[in-house]
Amino acid sequence: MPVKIISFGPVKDIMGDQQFEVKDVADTDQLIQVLHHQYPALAQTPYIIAVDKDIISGNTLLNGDQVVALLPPYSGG
Amino acid sequence: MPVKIISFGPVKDIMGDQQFEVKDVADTDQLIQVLHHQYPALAQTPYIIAVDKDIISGNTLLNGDQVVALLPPYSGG
Amino acid sequence: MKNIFKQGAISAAFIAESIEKHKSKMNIGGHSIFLGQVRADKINDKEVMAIEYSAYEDMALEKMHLIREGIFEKYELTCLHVYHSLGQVKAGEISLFVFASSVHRKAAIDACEEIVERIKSELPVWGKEIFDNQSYQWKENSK
Amino acid sequence: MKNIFKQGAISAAFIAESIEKHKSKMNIGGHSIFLGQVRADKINDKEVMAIEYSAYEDMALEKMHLIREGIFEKYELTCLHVYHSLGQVKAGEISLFVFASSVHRKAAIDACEEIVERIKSELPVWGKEIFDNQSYQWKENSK
Repeated sequence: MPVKIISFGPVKDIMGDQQFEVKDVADTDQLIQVLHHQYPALAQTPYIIAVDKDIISGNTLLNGDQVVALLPPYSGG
Repeated sequence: MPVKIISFGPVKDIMGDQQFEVKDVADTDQLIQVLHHQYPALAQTPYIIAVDKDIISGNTLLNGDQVVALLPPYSGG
Repeated sequence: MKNIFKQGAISAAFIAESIEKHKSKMNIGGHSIFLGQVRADKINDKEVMAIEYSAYEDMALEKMHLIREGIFEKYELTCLHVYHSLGQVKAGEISLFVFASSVHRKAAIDACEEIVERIKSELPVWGKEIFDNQSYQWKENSK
Repeated sequence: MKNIFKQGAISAAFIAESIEKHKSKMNIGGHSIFLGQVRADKINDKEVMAIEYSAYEDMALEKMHLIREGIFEKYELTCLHVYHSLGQVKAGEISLFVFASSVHRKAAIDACEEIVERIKSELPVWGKEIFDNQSYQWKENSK
């Protein structure tokens, strides 16, 4: 099952505006590896990860159909 | 030299709306005695005293031409 | 000396105008505003309909000037405005408007809070709570 | 879930309207308002002309809902309103409007301050500082 990837702020500058899907990743660590390979600049930018709007604090299983968001440091207000 | 007396809030309710002058008082303690004699209800109401807009903390000499204000607890805002 | 007193309630339109004026101050990052609103408190079955404010104006303005100076020394403010009603202000209407602005939010927020406390405890102003049956009592500020 | 986002700047007229609406809530004694204004910061000789805000809206609204619940549990508020801009807000314009009201002033003041801090640190919102030469940089919130 594919997971949907969305990104914001400076991370979106790196990954581009389009939403896209990644197939065949078992967990977030594996997903990050795939993304860093595709977008080397990601390694230089700080971000945290939310799976279905919940911020994760460690490697998290992806059983598909989830939305994974890459969130750089917030700067609202 | 006479001193001018002004009052506010609940103290004004007791002393009435008019400003008035008191003659022949040497200091604030003496003035208070005169006022309490004239307005016995004053003894039951809390207030502090300002001489020429400065709050006094003890008996203060009155050399005339001053404005003595009787200030009940503030309740602005 | 700046006059802080306004006859009657402080209108939302006046507050909006004050906010609007700060558009041109482009170094401001945060505004902290406090508004005091007259409550229709029920006291012994009578309801407060309005508060009538009076003040020892000369002394209050001098005192406010000193408070301003102290606040500007303590906090890095861009500007500071204070307005207090005199005369009748109906329940639901605004009688105090404190408006502090600064480059970074913390100064404005802390200054605004301190000014409100100092206004309540240091300005010779009195509020007379007028009940719906026309009787009244003198307001007492809670700490 | 309440939407807090507004396209573009928050106008003084909108703020006035919000204040005006609270006239009928006669148990309110104090309002504490925070307004975030876009600064024309100078960074390496370029001046910030505007900030363009974007957000992970769904997540931000869920988070804001939780913040609201936490604040209402902690403070005795009468009401609480929060508005945050999305899209471009020019320097001098307002991008954040927090409005807390309570019977006694302390709750409104403390709640307003806490909400502002939590909005800045917990809401997935990003500000892009757009310079007068059309280049940009991503804003970083100071603590």
